[in-house]
Amino acid sequence: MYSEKVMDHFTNPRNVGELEKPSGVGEVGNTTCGDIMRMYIVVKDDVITDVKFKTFGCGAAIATSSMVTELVKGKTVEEALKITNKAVAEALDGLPPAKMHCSNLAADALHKAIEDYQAKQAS
Amino acid sequence: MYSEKVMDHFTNPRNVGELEKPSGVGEVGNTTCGDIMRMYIVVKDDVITDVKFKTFGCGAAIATSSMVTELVKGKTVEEALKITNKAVAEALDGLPPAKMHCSNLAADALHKAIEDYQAKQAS
Amino acid sequence: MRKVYLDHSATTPVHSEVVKTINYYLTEAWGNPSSIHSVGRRAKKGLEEAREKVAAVIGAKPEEITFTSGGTESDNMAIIGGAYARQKKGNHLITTQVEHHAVLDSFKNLEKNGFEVTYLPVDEEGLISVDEFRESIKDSTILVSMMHVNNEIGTIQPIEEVGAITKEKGILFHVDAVQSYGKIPVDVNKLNVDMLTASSHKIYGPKGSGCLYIRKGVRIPSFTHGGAQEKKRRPGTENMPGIVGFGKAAEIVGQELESEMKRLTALRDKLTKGIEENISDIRINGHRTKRLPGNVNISFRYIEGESLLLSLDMKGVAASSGSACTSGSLDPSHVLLAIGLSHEIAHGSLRMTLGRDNTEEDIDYVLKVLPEIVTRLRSMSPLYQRKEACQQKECYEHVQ
Amino acid sequence: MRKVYLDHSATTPVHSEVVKTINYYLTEAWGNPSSIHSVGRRAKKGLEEAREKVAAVIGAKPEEITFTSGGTESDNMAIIGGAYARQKKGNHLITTQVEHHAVLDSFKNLEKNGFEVTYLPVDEEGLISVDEFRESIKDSTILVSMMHVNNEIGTIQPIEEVGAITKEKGILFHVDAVQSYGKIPVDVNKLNVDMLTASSHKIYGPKGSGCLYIRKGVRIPSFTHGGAQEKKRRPGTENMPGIVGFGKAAEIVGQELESEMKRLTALRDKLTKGIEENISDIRINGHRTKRLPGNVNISFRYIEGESLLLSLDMKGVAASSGSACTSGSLDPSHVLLAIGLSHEIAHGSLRMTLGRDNTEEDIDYVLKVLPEIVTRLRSMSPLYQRKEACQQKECYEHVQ
Ligand SMILES: Cc1ncc(COP(=O)(O)O)c(C=O)c1O
Ligand SMILES: Cc1ncc(COP(=O)(O)O)c(C=O)c1O
Repeated sequence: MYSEKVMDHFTNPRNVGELEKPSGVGEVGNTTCGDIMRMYIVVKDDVITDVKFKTFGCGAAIATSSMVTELVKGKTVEEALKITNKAVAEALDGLPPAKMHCSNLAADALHKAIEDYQAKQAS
Repeated sequence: MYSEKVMDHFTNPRNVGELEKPSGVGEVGNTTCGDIMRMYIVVKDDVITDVKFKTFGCGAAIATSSMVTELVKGKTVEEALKITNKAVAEALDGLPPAKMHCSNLAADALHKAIEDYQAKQAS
Repeated sequence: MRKVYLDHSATTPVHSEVVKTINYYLTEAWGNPSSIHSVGRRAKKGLEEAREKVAAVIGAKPEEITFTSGGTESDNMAIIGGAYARQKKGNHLITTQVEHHAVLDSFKNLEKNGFEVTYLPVDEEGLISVDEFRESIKDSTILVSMMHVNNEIGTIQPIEEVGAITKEKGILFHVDAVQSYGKIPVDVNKLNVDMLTASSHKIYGPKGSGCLYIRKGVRIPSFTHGGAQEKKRRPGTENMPGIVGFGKAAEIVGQELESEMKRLTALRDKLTKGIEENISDIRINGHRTKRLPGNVNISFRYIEGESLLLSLDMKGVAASSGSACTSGSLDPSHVLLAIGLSHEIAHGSLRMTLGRDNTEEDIDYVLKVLPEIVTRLRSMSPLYQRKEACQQKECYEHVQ
Repeated sequence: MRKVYLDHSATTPVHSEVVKTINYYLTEAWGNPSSIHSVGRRAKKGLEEAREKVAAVIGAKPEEITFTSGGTESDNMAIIGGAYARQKKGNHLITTQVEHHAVLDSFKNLEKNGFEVTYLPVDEEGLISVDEFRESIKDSTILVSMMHVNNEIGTIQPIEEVGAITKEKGILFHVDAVQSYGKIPVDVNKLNVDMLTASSHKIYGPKGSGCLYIRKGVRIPSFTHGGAQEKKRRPGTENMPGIVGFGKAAEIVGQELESEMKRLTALRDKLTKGIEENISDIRINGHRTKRLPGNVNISFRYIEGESLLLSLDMKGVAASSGSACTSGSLDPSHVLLAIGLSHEIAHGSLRMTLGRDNTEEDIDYVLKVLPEIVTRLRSMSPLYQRKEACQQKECYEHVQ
C-alpha cells in the first residue's frame, strides 16, 4: 500500500512537536474528515530555520507532515511557498490514489503557517 | 446416481433379444423422448414361459426392462398384469427421481405385449 | 517478532483439516458434479456431504442450503430476490442502520426501484428496539432483514423475538448470520427465520464460498440464469474447493462451538479489562454482554485508526478500524455513527476480533504494545495537545 | 484398468502447479485483501498478480479484468448488465441458438422484462452466417452476445468479423470465451470485443472462479451490491483460492497454447478417423476444421447417449453426451437440434474432449473399447433391429 519512504516517515517522523515561540502557526483539516495537521515555523532573515508539526490522521497524513518539514528547513519563505502537496507526495515516492486528496495537505498547513507569519509581520 | 442393482442389470441385462414366435409383442416410447422398449412374450397355459426385450434408452430404461423380464417369468397373465412400474423400480432398489417418469416404462411394455396376446386370442 | 492475528471478523486462517479436504477435491475428486461418469459422481458425493455439514450447524435440512459465492451474494439473493418474489403483496421493507454494506446496498438498490425501506436505528450499545420494530411494520411490509451479530461492534440482536413477530405476521425474514454462524448457537427453527446467510471464510474455511439457507416452501427467483446446479436456484459450475472447505469448516466449528465460546469470552474480557486499566480516554463500543465472544471494539480519543493499525502491524498485531481511511469511503463506519459516536471518536476506533489460534500470551503481548503505541500517537496529535493545554487552563470549550 | 478422461470441456483436472499456488494462499497468505495490515497486503499482492496473468492471455489490461464466481456469473453480468446499461438506446439484442444455457437463460430473462431477442440460427456445421447477422441488426440493437467456441460441437464462430461490424455500429459486443480462452488464440483487441467471459475450471484451474473482461470505458451495473471489492463492480470478499488458482492456470495455458493446439489437433483427428473407419452409421458433428483442437462429437445411430457413457465409464473412459438423459431436461441438446439432427440421432451423441493429460495410448484404448460397446448396445436396440430387418427387405420406410 504505502511506499517504504512513507513507512519510514510514519515510523520515524522528523520534527514532531511544538515550538515555544513560533513565527507562525498553521492548521488544516478537521476531525470530521479525519485529518488535522498543525505546523509551527520559526523564520529568521526570511529563512525558515525551524519547523515542527503535530498531526492527527492516517499514515499518509503523518508521513506527509514529516516530509514537508524536511523539505522546508533552510528554505526562504518564497521557496517554501512553492512547495506543493504534489511535490511532497513525490518526495515520498508517491501515495496510494485514495490518499492523494484526503491526507495530502501538509504543504497547505505549511503555507498557512507562512501566511500567519506574514500577517504578524504586516501588523 | 444408480443403485448397484440397476448397474448390475444395465451391465448384464437378462433376457435381451427377440423371440421367433412370440405370443405377444408390446412396444412403448418413441425416439423423441429417448426411450423405446420392445417386449416379446410366450404364453403357455396362461403362464408366461418366455420373455425377451430390446431397448433403446438410458441405463434406467435398460435395467427396468431387464428387471421386468425377471419378475414376470413363470407368472400367470393375471399376475403379470399386476406388476407396476413402481414395483419394478423398487425391485431395483429405487431409481433417481428424474428417471422415475421418463425411463420407468418396462411394465407398460409388458402389459402391451399381454394385450397383444389377448387380442390375438380373442380374434 | 510475535505475530498476533486479531482480525477474525475480517477473515480467518484456513484450518489445516480444511486445507486437507480442499486438497483431496483438487487432486483426487476434481470432477464436475454434474457429470454422470464416475469422476463426476465422486465430486457430487463431496458436494452433498458438504451440504449436510453446513445444514447441521443451524438445524436445517440439507436441501434447504443453496451454496453461493459468499455472504455478499447470499445477502443480495435473499433481499433482492425476496422483495421481488413478494412485490405483489406490498413494497415496504425493514432493516437496520447497522447492517453490513452487502445488506444496506441491496436495500439501496431496491429503493431506486420503487421499494420503501425503513432503517431501524439502534441504541448506544447497538441494539434495535423490538417495540420500535413492531411499530414500523405496515400492511405493505413484505420482508425484514436483520443481522444476528454486528461485524464491527459484536452486538447480538434479539433475532428470536423479531422472528416470532415476522412469523405471526407472515412477513419474510432474512438474517445475515455471517458473524454468528458457527460462533454462537444459531437454530433456524428456534429463531423462526426464512432465509439465513453464512460465509465460509469467517469460520476457518476458504474465501469466496457461502450459503443461503432457504426454508422449505419459500420461493425466490434464481440469482443467476443458466444450468441446473443448486436446483436451478444458483446455476453455474459449483465452487467445489470452496464448498467442501466450507463443509469441513462447518463440521469443525460445530464441534468446538461451546468450548470456543467460553475460551474466547474469557480472552475478550481480559483484553478489554487490560485496556480499560491502562489507557485513558477510551470508549468501549457495543453491548457489554450481548456480544460476540471474540469481539473487542474500543475508540481511543485523539488518535486516528489507520495510524493505530499500521503501528500495531509493525509490532506484529493485525486488527482493523472503523476509520474512514480504512472503510473505503470518506466517512467513518456507519455503525459507529449509528451508536452515537462523533466523527473524531469513530475515526479512532480499533476492532480486535479473536479466534481459535489466539492464546493468553497473545493478549498479554497486545496489552504490552498497545499502550505504548497509543501514547506515541497521542504525543503527535494536535487534539491531545489541545486537550492537555485546556485541562491546565480549565478551558474545556476548546476541546472539539 | 486404464483411466482415460475425455471430458475436458466439462471440467479439467487441476494442474499440480495450480494446486501448489492455491495451497500457498490457503496456508501462508490467507489474509483478506481488503485488510490494511501485512496479512491482508500479502493476499492483495496475490490478487493483483493473478489479475495480470489472467489479462495477459487475451491481451487485456489488468484493470479490465473483474473476477467472478465463474463463467455463468460472467455471462449473466455481461448480458443482463449490458442490456440494462444501454436500454435507453434500444431494446433489441442478438445472440445465437447454440449458446450455453448461461447465455440463453440470461436472454430469456431479458425477454420477460421487455427486451426483444434475435436468436441466430446456425448451419449444419454449427456456424452462424455473418450476412444473416448483419441483416438482423436494427436501429434498436444495443447488445450482441456470441460464443467463441461451442462447448458441445467445438465449432469456432467468426468472432473477428462480427466484432468488426459491432464496432462500426457502436453495439456492445460480449463473447463467451469459456471454451476458447487458453485453448486457441484470443485477443480482445483483434476480435474487437467489449466484454469477454472466461472460466478457470476449463483450463486446469479450480471450479467456481472466472472473470469478465470489461473494456476500459464500458460501464455496466455492478452484479452484487456491497463492499468496495473489484472496484465495486463485483462486491464480496474475493475468492482468493479460486482467483490465484485461475491466475496460475492462465499463466500455464498461455505458455503451452501453441504446442497443445498442435498436439491435441493430431490426437483429435486420430480419434475421429479411427471411429469413422471402425463404426458404421455415425455422424460427425460440428465443423471439420473450424473446430476446437480437442473436440470430437459423434452421433451413433440406434443407441442412446447415457447408456454409451455408462458403458464407457465402466471401461474407465469419461465422456459426455447431448442426450436428454444427461442434459437435465426432457429434450436432447439444443445445439444438436440446431444443427439439424433428429431427436433420435441427437440422443445418441457422444462428446469426447481431449486435454493436456491425454496421450496416443489413450486414443488407442478408446478405439479398442468403443466399437465393442456400440456393437453391444446396438444388439440390444429395437431401432437397430428394425433397420437390419428393413435392409434385408429393402423397406426403408420403417426406419424412423
Ligand atoms: C455481517 C456480514 N455480512 C456479510 C458479509 C459479507 O460476506 P462475504 O465476505 O463472504 O462476501 C460480511 C463479511 O464481510 C459480514 O461481516
Ligand atoms: C460455453 C460456456 N459458457 C459458460 C459456461 C459456464 O461456466 P461455469 O461452469 O464456470 O459457470 C460453460 C461451462 O459449463 C461453457 O462451456
